[in-house]
Amino acid sequence: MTKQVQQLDRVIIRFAGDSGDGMQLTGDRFTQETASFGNDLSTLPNFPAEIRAPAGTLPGVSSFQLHFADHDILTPGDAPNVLVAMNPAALKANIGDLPRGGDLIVNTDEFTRRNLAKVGYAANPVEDGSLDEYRVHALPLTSMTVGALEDFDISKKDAERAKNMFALGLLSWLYHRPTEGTLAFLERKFAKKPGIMKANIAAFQAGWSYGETTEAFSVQYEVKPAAQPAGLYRNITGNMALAYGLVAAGVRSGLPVFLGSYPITPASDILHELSKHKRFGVRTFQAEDEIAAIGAALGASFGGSLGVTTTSGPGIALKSETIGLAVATELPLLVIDVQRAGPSTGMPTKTEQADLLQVMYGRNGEAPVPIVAPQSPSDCFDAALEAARIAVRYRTPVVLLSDGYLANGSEPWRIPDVDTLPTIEPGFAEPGEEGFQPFRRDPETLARPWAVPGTAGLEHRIGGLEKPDGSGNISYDPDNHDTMTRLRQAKIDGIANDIPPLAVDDPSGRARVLVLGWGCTYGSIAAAVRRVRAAGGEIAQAHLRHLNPFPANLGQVLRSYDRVVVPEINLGQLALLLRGKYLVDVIGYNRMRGLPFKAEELAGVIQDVIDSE
Amino acid sequence: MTKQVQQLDRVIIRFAGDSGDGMQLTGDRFTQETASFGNDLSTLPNFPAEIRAPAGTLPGVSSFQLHFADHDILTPGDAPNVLVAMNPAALKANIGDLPRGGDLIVNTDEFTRRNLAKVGYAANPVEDGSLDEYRVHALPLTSMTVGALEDFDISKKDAERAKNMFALGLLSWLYHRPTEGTLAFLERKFAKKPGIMKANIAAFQAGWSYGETTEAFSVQYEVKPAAQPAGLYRNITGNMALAYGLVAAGVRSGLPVFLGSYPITPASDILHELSKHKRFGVRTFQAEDEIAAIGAALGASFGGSLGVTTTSGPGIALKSETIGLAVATELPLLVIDVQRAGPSTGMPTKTEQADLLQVMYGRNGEAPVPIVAPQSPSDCFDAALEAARIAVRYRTPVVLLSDGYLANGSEPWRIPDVDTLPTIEPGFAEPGEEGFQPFRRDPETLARPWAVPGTAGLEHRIGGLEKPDGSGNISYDPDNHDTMTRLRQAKIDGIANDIPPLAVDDPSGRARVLVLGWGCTYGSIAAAVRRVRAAGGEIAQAHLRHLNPFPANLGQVLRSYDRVVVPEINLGQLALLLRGKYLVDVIGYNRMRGLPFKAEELAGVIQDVIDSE
Amino acid sequence: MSELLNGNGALSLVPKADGKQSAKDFKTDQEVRWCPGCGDYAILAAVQTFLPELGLRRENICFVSGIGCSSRFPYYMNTYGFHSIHGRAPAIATGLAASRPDLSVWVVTGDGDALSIGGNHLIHALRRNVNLKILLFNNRIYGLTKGQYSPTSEVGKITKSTPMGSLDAPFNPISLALGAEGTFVARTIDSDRRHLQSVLRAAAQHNGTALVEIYQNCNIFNDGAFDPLKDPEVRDDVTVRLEHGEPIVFGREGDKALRRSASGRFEVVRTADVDASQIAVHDARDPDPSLAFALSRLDSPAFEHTPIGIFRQVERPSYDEQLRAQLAEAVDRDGPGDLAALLAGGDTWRID
Amino acid sequence: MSELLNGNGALSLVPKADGKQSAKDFKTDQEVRWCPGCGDYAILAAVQTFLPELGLRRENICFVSGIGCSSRFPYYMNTYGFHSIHGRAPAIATGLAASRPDLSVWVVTGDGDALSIGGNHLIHALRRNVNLKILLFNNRIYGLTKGQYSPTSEVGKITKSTPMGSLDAPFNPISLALGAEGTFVARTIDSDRRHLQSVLRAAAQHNGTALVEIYQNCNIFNDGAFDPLKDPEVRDDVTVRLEHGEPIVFGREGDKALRRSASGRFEVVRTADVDASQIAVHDARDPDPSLAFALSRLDSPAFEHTPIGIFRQVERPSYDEQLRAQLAEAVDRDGPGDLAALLAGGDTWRID
Ligand SMILES: Cc1ncc(C[n+]2csc(CCOP(=O)(O)OP(=O)(O)O)c2C)c(N)n1
Ligand SMILES: Cc1ncc(C[n+]2csc(CCOP(=O)(O)OP(=O)(O)O)c2C)c(N)n1
Ligand code: SF4
Ligand code: SF4
Ligand SMILES: [Mg+2]
Ligand SMILES: [Mg+2]
Repeated sequence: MTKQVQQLDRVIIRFAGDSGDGMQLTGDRFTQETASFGNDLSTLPNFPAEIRAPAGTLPGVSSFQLHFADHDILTPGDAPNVLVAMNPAALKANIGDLPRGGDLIVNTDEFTRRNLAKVGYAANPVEDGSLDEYRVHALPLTSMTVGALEDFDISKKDAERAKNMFALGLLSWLYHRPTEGTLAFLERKFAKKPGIMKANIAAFQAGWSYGETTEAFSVQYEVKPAAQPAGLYRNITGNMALAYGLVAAGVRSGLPVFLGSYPITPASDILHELSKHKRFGVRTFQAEDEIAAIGAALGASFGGSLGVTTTSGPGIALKSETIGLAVATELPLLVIDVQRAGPSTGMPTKTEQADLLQVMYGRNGEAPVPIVAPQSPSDCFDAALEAARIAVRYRTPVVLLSDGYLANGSEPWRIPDVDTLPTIEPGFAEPGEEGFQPFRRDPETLARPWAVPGTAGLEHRIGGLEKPDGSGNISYDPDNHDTMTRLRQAKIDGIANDIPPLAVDDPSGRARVLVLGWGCTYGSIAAAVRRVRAAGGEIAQAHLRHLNPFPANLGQVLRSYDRVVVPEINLGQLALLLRGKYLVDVIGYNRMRGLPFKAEELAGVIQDVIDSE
Repeated sequence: MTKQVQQLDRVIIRFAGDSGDGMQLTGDRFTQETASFGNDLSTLPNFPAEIRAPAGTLPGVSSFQLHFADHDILTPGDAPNVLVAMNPAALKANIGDLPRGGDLIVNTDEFTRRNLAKVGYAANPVEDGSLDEYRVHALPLTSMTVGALEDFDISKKDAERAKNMFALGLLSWLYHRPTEGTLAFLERKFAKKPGIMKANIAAFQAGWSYGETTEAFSVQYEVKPAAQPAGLYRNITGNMALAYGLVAAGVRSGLPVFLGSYPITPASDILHELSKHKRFGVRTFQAEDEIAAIGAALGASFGGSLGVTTTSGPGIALKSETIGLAVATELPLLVIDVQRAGPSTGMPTKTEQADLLQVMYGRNGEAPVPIVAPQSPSDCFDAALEAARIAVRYRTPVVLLSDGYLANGSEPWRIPDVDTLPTIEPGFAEPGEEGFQPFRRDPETLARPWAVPGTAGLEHRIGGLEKPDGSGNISYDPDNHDTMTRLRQAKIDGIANDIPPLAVDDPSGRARVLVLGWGCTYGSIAAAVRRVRAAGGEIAQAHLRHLNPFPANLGQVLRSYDRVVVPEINLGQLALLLRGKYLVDVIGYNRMRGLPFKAEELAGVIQDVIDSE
Repeated sequence: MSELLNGNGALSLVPKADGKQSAKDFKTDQEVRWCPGCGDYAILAAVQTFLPELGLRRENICFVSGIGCSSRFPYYMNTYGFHSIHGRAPAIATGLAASRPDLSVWVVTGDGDALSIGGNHLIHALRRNVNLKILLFNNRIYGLTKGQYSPTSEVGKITKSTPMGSLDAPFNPISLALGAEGTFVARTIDSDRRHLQSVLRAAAQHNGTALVEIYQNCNIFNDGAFDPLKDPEVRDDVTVRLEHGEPIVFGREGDKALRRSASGRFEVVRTADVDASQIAVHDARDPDPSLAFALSRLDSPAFEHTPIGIFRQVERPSYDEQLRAQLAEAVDRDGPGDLAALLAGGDTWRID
Repeated sequence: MSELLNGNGALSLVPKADGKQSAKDFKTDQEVRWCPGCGDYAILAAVQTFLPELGLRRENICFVSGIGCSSRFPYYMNTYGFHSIHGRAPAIATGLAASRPDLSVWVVTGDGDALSIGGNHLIHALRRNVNLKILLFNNRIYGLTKGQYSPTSEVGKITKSTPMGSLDAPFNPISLALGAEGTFVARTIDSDRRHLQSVLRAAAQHNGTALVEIYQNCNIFNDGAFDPLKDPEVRDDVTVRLEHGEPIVFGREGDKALRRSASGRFEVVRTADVDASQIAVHDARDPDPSLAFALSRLDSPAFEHTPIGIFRQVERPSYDEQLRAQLAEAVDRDGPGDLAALLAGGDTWRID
């Protein structure tokens, strides 16, 4: 049967099913196929906090959204064009997001009376006409899979489990995806269980063939590769990029990396990843708690390692006393906060940007720390290197603010040439200086010497008590304390001269409204800006990598626009800092839904501000 | 010998000596005598972090400054009129503060070659003319004391130890202080050591007689009692007033007080004091650490107690995760931060106001808490009651921000009539409500019900995970999270309607400059304002009790002045909040010397701003 | 004071229910969200079917937990409940128990929650002897965060965070609790409801802190961790059931026994080879915890002979009853607090 | 791996000093700021006079402390030093020791610092067996904060925070450390320099975490806490000196001894009344910590018979050497890390 092939410039697919249905894996594989095909893409996994919430229930629904296109894209997409719902719960939880006319693939085998009742469907929505506004493809995916695997010597349960591969095969056919990667992946993954391996491959191929042969699908789609800069690419999540950035920081500084960490969602994967890189001399230490984790990292820094600690918001709260100690002792330290929705335990698997003020101010006394934020999954790599650069150069703890969306989301990454990466100079104090002064500062950076144990003649003591500049002994002198407090602040403030000025994207130069963001909102904001511009609006965009100190030109940038819109997934934390520092009446746009902003939503907000001008 | 009697309106005395010399006790006794005489007064103890720093060294110097007057006064005074220096270290550490012409009493017995050398005096300053600009009374206090006690059956060491009582007797004579209180005190204190008791009394009387009989002092001074509102008075430190405020809050609410605390300077005395009040049903629990301390307090609150935790800045850092849990579970809790100089361990015995932003923002996620600050030692009583009122009424953790100066400083306190104290209504949820909803809010306060275990029919579960309003079950719904985050914020913001508007002291109504403060700076600011006004300047003054939320009229107040000066013992923390919220270009004045501001210094700052108008 | 202490311990002040209760009374409408097959289900059912036996008013029972799969427990109990933060449940429960003698307070925690981040609160609760019944669900893994090794994981464990194997020697929770002055220290297992409930019964009645370690299977991240103790083929051969006052004999046929060797150590002997008098008799009430400690060391990664049951159960006044006694004594001595008198205490003067 | 581990423990990788050292080499110009008469002085002097014996390069020695009077220690040692925050020294030192095998890392801490706020880090350091030598100055009081009771204060202690007496049973640091899987656990006393140094000597050479409890007099807030062990009249009668391989005999005339009773407990007997073969012989190397634990229980508030010396000293690979071995093994297996290869790993595609 020959099928019609329709060209699309972009597609958003959402796979949704039970936690046990393997939706994250399915999404990952489709993403890899898509990446290797050369589309630009962006992904959004969304899973419950429970390991395996009860089967068939709403809290148990797990989904994975993928946006891919023949041009560069910025977000995982606002709403799916295609929804794959593996059971009634997945349908119920996700159907609200599918626009009218969207494609809906449902696995009818799971639409049993019992499963429907579990999520409160009185009647079967596939049959009662309530889905009429969508293009419904009601398919018995499970039984087709089981049918296709009849001849395999595997249990019924294992056969049923392969239904996600059937679905993947079907979707791969539908969107013309290359399949070698997935076949190779299945071979690797099930290398030790050849029966299962073959069954999964067969299910995948059956799904593909089903698309090709059945009449259910009359159209096949094609999304051409995107024109992207030449280079070697891979798809990468934020946590992976961040971990690689840390390994790179170790290599480029010549410092051994020491990670002290206590597992916490959504930061744990950085620990997992780094624990694989012992070949790089990376030491990972799973501590008894967050305080021990940062303590060990700080101890390692004292010993001349690149000390790193990774956590999420609740862990930052626990680490705050030790961050203060790192400020007082002026040692390099990376503190990585993969933010999640709070307060308290909040919604561990959902994203938020509400730790900015915590990392800015959450310590006793005046204890300033630089703050750096990545703006996309792959950017976590560069942000980690930048944070390490600042930490080492200025002998200071630096906070890197990622979040759950960046951490688990992915995008294609052009793999950098290692030689082009920044080098980081530890600049250890040299042995033998007479009358060594552990707090004698470099006049340019105001940084103190980093004299590591083992260096003869530099024996010295540091600690959390106040000290006079120079000797570092204990001092309770009133004026000295004022001086030291200002010096510590001046050191951090001075970093503004060592970071690039804020770049503003204002193509026409005529925009009167600036939209300014930080962190994970970059993609949504940029996509919104495109929409506004496409509709003829003039809008300037800028995104902050450094939250403390701000780039030196920030005040001037803010003042050159009539209105400044600051979208944040919090109640206005950057807005407070901007208003407080520059007295500019920025307009916050704030929603805390545990999810990234939708481009459409932001475009509307921006347009409204432009229109109100 | 009859002596001339000179009338003074106010005097500032500083007692300074070795940590072992009993200067705090001497100062305390002089204060009590002065208080019972009816002067207004204010005190500033200043002691080293070490328990007994080595004798005779600069870090070992301990001092106590007392300001008393025949009119109401506000601060312990900028510079002493009289300095009592018990040894060379005390002289060296304090002489810089004594204005030319000031009275200086030195204990020459301690000015030995060895002691002089210890602090780097090449020659004896008492003899080399370097003290010529002061009125020096060089007295062999130790040997006079030992001489006076010759006939007593006590060791030489004990006799020498009584020298502080000799000094106290002398000063008491010099300033016409009543002595009964001190005699009674010594009887009580040494009740179990009658020999020592008698010796101390004899030393005290010898000091008095010495003043009366010797020619060394030709003038005696008199400072008349101050005209103060009628009532019963006592002298009280901030920590004591705070502890009493907590006991009172328990009595006035009918709630048993539960204090979970871990000792830390300068907060420990609240724990010590409360542990004495078991008769009031006050439970004190010395926990294994700060986290356990606040955890136990929160557990007690869950059980229907008034849960309280006391600490200083480093302890707040550790408690921050649990404060977030209290925000999420919406339980009443008092978190008392007696601030000290940071960052990190900093200068534990010195004061600072640099935890404001920590308590405001130092938690993951959006986790707002009300903040209340006392403005003088005795005001700690009222502030504690106010904090308890808010905590109970709004089911929220409340931070009470005291500091080391308020904690240890003292002033006369008119003891309130118990019946005039505010009552606090726990308003527990009543048993038997059908379908109890632990998160159904009071429409007026937005507070949730406080349903304590043991109440039949109200069994429910709370926790740190996000929940829908009403049921309090677990919810990951995106929109619900946005709603709940805003509700929690709105509840705290709404307290602005339940606190008095900010009162401004602007006698002429013509001032163009406002000086706005918070916390312990009240006395210094008010004294500075008096000076400015006395010199003909027009200046308005206001002081914030509530730091979060701000009083409803604050924006309007700020905007009605041309310039607003905000003096703070930090780098501008309130200033940031004011600028960020009201976009008013307030002028910060910031010094962090571990000490309260001097009135003169602030008067100069204020005058400069007025002049630049 | 000792009078005041008498009979004030444990449950004596907790009001009794009016009627008979059943397990259903303790179930909530919340969907239980553990993985199918998780050992937590069995423990939940055991607790729910056990509680009616205590006959306490439901509203006077509280479950406090930390964070972890196990710590979801309170949501499923129709009592008062507090799902707190990671590791802090003993601290929170301490405040609750120390201020409310009329409550039966239970702590539910995991091996990570109790022994990793919460280790300090646990050992201090034990030495203080607050009236808490701590159920430590030990699955030797971090379940909720998807499978990192825990402080009870065996050395060399390959997990997400230890791809080359974990390095740190695990805690033996029983040894740790005994070293921390615990007054009630026991171990049981999710799969043996009768045993589990017998231990709960004793724990509930204990005056002070009771630590109950419950071996719990996490079938997702550490499946089969306790299989030797569950496998009908071998379990009786390797499980040493401790009963106070009974000779310590085990093995399917009671064919193995413990004997004190000359050196003072316990050694496993064939029952048949020794005289009955030589077989060690378990004494959970021994004021000296040394023998209980020695028993705890029988446990080994290979499960050659794993003791379960109550290792130690001794009397020591609980923190909360002593605190109560101090409050009462203060009132006895000086009368109840009088606020006006307090405020007007110290040196005062009057201005008219 | 076992090869790699051999000889890599303890001090074998710490460079040796070129010349002879003296105590003076370890003194700083900082004024020592303890109260006159404080036991800390004696410990400082003992450490400073002991270190030259090790003959390590001074710059390869680090002292890490928490907060407390005792924790001021590093300021007075002319080595590298880190006066950190309350309770966290073991954590900080763990990072240092785990990343720097060429350092000799010492932790100085107090009973509050180590056992109250820092309890969790302490027990985890012990089970991990990181190369740390922890000197716990136990004065049974919070010195720096002016005298509140501590987790080692005896029950009923009247302090500023417990005017009616403290309620919680204290920890026995030795029992706790043994329950936490410590490999080297010892006790000594400030006033007996020879004994103190003999314990330091063994601790310094130990591969892994060594916990040395040092009874220390705080003459300001808890004066005389250990007087029975110091008073020349009685000390020999109540101090039980443990020596590995030696029969446990004590008393001025060696007139008392320890015997294992039939029940397995230690009992104090008159040496004259028993046969030499019945006297227990101390075995610090016993892999089973049970006997060491039983010895730790001899201690009592009344100091009737207080053991000092090395309770336990066994071999177990240290955390840091194992970590090093894993790093080396990873390189051995797959070669040193290649950043370009790492970044280009996984599924890649090229765009031209
Ligand atoms: C402060 C903090 N740190 C870390 C976490 C992440 N976390 C949640 S549960 C858990 C460990 C769970 O292990 P365990 O206590 O054994 O419980 P289980 O899930 O196995 O029942 C961790 C590390 C957290 N929620 N909060
Ligand atoms: C986070 C924190 N909490 C509390 C304190 C106050 N504090 C300092 S030392 C100390 C206890 C000291 O006792 P110990 O460890 O026994 O040392 P010692 O002074 O007796 O040598 C306390 C509670 C602090 N500095 N930091
Ligand atoms: S992850 Fe393990 S412990 Fe957690 S619910 Fe699943 S089976 Fe149970
Ligand atoms: S307070 Fe005690 S421990 Fe601290 S220095 Fe003084 S005597 Fe030593
Ligand atoms: Mg577990
Ligand atoms: Mg101590």
